[in-house]
Amino acid sequence: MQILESGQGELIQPFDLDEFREWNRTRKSRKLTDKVMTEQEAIAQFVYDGCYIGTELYGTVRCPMSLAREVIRQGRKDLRVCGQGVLELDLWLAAGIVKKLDITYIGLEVYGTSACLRRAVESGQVEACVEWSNASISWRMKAAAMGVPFLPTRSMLGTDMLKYSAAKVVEDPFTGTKVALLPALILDVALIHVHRADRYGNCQIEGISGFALEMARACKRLIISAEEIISTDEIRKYPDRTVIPYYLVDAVVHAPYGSHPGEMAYLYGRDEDGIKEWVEMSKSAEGAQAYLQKYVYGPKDHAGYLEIIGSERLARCVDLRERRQA
Amino acid sequence: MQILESGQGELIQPFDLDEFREWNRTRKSRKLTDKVMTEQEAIAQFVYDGCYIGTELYGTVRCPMSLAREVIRQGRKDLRVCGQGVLELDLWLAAGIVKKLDITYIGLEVYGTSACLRRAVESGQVEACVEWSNASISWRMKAAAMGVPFLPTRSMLGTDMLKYSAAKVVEDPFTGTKVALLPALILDVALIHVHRADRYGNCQIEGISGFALEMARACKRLIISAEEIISTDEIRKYPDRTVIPYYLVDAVVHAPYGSHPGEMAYLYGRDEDGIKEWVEMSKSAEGAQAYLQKYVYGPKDHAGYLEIIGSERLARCVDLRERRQA
Amino acid sequence: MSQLPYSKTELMICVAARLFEDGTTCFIGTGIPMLAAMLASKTTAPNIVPVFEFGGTGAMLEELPLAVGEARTFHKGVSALGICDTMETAQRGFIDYGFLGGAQIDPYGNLNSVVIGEHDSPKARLPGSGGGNDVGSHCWRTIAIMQHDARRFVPKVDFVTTPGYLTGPGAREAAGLPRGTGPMAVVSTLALMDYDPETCRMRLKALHPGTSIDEVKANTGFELIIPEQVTVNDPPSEEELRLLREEIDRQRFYI
Amino acid sequence: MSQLPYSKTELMICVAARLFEDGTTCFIGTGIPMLAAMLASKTTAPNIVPVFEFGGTGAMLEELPLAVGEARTFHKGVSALGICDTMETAQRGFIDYGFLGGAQIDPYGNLNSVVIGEHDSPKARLPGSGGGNDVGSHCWRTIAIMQHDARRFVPKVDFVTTPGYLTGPGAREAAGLPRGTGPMAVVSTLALMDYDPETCRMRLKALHPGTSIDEVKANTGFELIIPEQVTVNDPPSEEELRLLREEIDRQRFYI
Repeated sequence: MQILESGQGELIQPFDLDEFREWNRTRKSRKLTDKVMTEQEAIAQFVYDGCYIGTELYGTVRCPMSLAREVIRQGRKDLRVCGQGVLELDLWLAAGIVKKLDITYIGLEVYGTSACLRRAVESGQVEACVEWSNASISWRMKAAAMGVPFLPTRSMLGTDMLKYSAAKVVEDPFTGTKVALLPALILDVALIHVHRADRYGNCQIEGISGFALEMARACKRLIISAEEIISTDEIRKYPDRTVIPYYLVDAVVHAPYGSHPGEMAYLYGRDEDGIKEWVEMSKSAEGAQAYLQKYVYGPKDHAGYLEIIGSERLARCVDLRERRQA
Repeated sequence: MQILESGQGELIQPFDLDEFREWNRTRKSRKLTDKVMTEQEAIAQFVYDGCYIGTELYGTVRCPMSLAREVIRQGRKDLRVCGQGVLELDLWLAAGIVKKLDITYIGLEVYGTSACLRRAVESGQVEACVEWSNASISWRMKAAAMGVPFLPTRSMLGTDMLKYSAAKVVEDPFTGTKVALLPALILDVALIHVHRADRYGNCQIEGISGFALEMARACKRLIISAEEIISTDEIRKYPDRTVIPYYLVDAVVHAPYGSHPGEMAYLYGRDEDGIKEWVEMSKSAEGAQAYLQKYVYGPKDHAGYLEIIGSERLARCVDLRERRQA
Repeated sequence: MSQLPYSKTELMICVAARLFEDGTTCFIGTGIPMLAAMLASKTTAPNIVPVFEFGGTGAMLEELPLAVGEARTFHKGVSALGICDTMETAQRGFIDYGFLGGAQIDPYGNLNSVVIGEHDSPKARLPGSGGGNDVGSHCWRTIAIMQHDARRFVPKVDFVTTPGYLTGPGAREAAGLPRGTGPMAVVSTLALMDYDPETCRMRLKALHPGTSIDEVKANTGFELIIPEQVTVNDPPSEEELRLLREEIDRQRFYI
Repeated sequence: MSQLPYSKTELMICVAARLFEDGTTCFIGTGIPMLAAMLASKTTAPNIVPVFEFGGTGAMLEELPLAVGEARTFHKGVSALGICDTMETAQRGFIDYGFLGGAQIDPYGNLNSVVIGEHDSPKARLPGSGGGNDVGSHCWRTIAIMQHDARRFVPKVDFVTTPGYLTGPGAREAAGLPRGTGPMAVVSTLALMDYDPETCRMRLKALHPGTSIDEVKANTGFELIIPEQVTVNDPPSEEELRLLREEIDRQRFYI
């Protein structure tokens, strides 16, 4: 089972499973302690310059946008970041706080490519882009979540993706076929937005769970923002609905409309005008800065942001939500 | 990344991922077709002599007992079987229909060891016992469910478990630590009992899901028994509750009290007297045969079995169920 | 084309929609594939099972999704788990078709959506693979939907993001990709292409109405196989156009 | 012992229960560990987080579970997923203690629950590892609960099912097992043992009331380290016995 090919991409977040185990032993309390705090407190306490950080799901869908904005507001920098992004990573790139990327997709979906990504990468501001497919990056987190050093896959084989990743190709010792081994990804910090959490961090999500389960189990610090804070009695009534148990969680932020201008399944739809405003303004570096000024640096916090958006517009988003079938 | 150690246990179910893919392409319809049938029809159609078969979860908990009894009733033999078992595998061993075992645990839990297992293995009736831990066998199914040839783990290292398994030890090429590679397990047939399914096979489970998700995705034929058949509208109302989607499923059997004498979370508790009857009778080969005569060969089908049990006793099991918190 | 009662994009969507095979699982990427899937489900393929990468399976496409994770991708769906479940379902061989886009395509159907130029000093940084590489690796057949011009139909893509037939016959299998998989068709703004089974190279199959073979050749940066039989695609029907304009993309995100 | 107001099993459960550290995660196997966990949660360790292998986490132990998958293992729990989630949580280092049984134990705390005799022609086929090997591999510290006699406390187990310290210091790490893990204690019907940190060999720690060092030695098939200081465990308190008999095991499955 020798190594047939090694991607030349940098493993920008090296890992040590035993060190991760030790962290999980000593830095993650098993006690039910109240972790509710504000966006400011959570980011100040757990996000630091140079850390490796990721957000789930992505900008227009159940994304921790209020946390993403607070990271910029507090001037964090030199971040190493994984994943796909729509809006949230755009904001970070525009703010110049991203140093290295494990990139899968950064774009504007229906609205095309990301001008921020182009400016940040083509100028050299982002020092490294290591390539992964969406599944591969999720499986890398899944490896960490499983507590194993790698997971095999048949993705990325035969392509330049493998070459510019940090994966390795080996021959499966059971059947002789080639597989790519994806190294575990243990994030320093993860930000996840959920429908409901209790004060200790037990979380429920409605609809698709994206890669929340994997990411929550693949990070050293986990900041949860939640549309609603519910009682632990409610959690204990449906333990099979807890996708993220409390002991994984370091902070719980109550963030109604926390995914705005993105959507939140069954709660509110996306704010198309809000998204289009970014699409237009982000075309130029100046426009992107003006947007940041207006929506990130301007308001003091998420409440301030929501005031700018206004209750009428938020109510329209609620009207647009997908409803459970009657 | 050379192989440092190879378990000497037989890989009693060799696998070919491309062949499994081809099966999933050609033998699993994507159409919503009515799959409701009886235990007799499902076992007759999909379970064959010599096949590699598994049941989820285990005898006293959400186990497809009505299907397990029907397998015996129809005289299937030479089965190769995986897993842990309480009661259901005992019945199969007593009936002499098991040829090889990927074994994790076969016993009677609170009531001690299994006399059936002892008789079947010590006499040589079971030709091979390949050893795995409970997690390892689940991860083997998870590998198949992921469509990959193996999953790494730190279980089984350094023990005789590794030696008498079919796992291999290698050095992780990313960190240099040793890991065991567990080969994918693709079952010929899987039997899973759930709380609710629609006629096409979309399934919901309440409470712990054991290894239902993994097993359902790691088999060529999947027979579901369900306490209740519900409408597809109900399924579509809560797509996030579907743990087994219809396209994985070959047969849907309506089996109320299908887990008896085991329990079904939130529906009925275990029938302690029923379990004890087996515990006592199975101590001798003759007793075990008498039990089979009474509860398996005697009744024509599951309805016949339930008649023997009687509605009063079933009602007592319902009284014993764990209730959702008010 | 401006005098035609439909746009190139509308035509491309219609031709793509007709490729959906009823009763199959289809991996749907953002954009044009979503419109094509919706159109197919309202016309010739009412029983397709749309699969969206972040977990939605079997949704009823009543409103156009604008993103592969949004609520419409699991609206009245049969299941809604996560990306690992969906991608592993594809890796296990359960997804029949994948519908994809890209910035460049080569004669073997390899797609590029990562960079124009050198990877480490790109002329243009593109969005990245997203789920594209996975779809191209694991789905049984893939269908690319592309603008047709010589900058996009190139002899060699700057970066192989999503595997087509790689370097030709047998190359996918040699690389370890699943047996029997590969690109099936390209729907462009000018024509419908398939692949020659011998050489695995792209081949013209049917022209869009009003397009000539020469026009296709002129807009293709490599030698396209031109078979003796080249048919012409039907133009969008009135019903197709009505569905697209009045039901599927009322807000004109794409058309 | 028959004149004592408690049985050996009751004493063993009480001594085991006192080992639970409040506010920790504890992997609970079938049988005695369940009674010990319940007793601990009602006495000195009200905030333990019981973890059962098939998915139940953080249950309120109001009724004695008789099986590691039944509803009582997630009754009012904080989560109820599946065995992979639970075992992976352990593999990631989140489970502090594992409570285990076995048919044989050796001086290094290795446990056997697979066969007596040769594997392929056993004198006695035992149930198998179950989750035992996983618990012994991944939990930070394990505690074995055993009947104490010379057939069970053997110099070398017939089959190493659950790893203790394997062959001694450094052996776990050399085998690839997680750093810093290993057996912590053995609670038997006669005494409480721990392990000498230098040699990783089993060491007497405290006698049960009414037991002598000689009795322990006579019932141990290998040389047990006997330190100068050997204390005596407190007998079950009235409250412990009341809880065991009237609340925890009213139906007398175990006691």
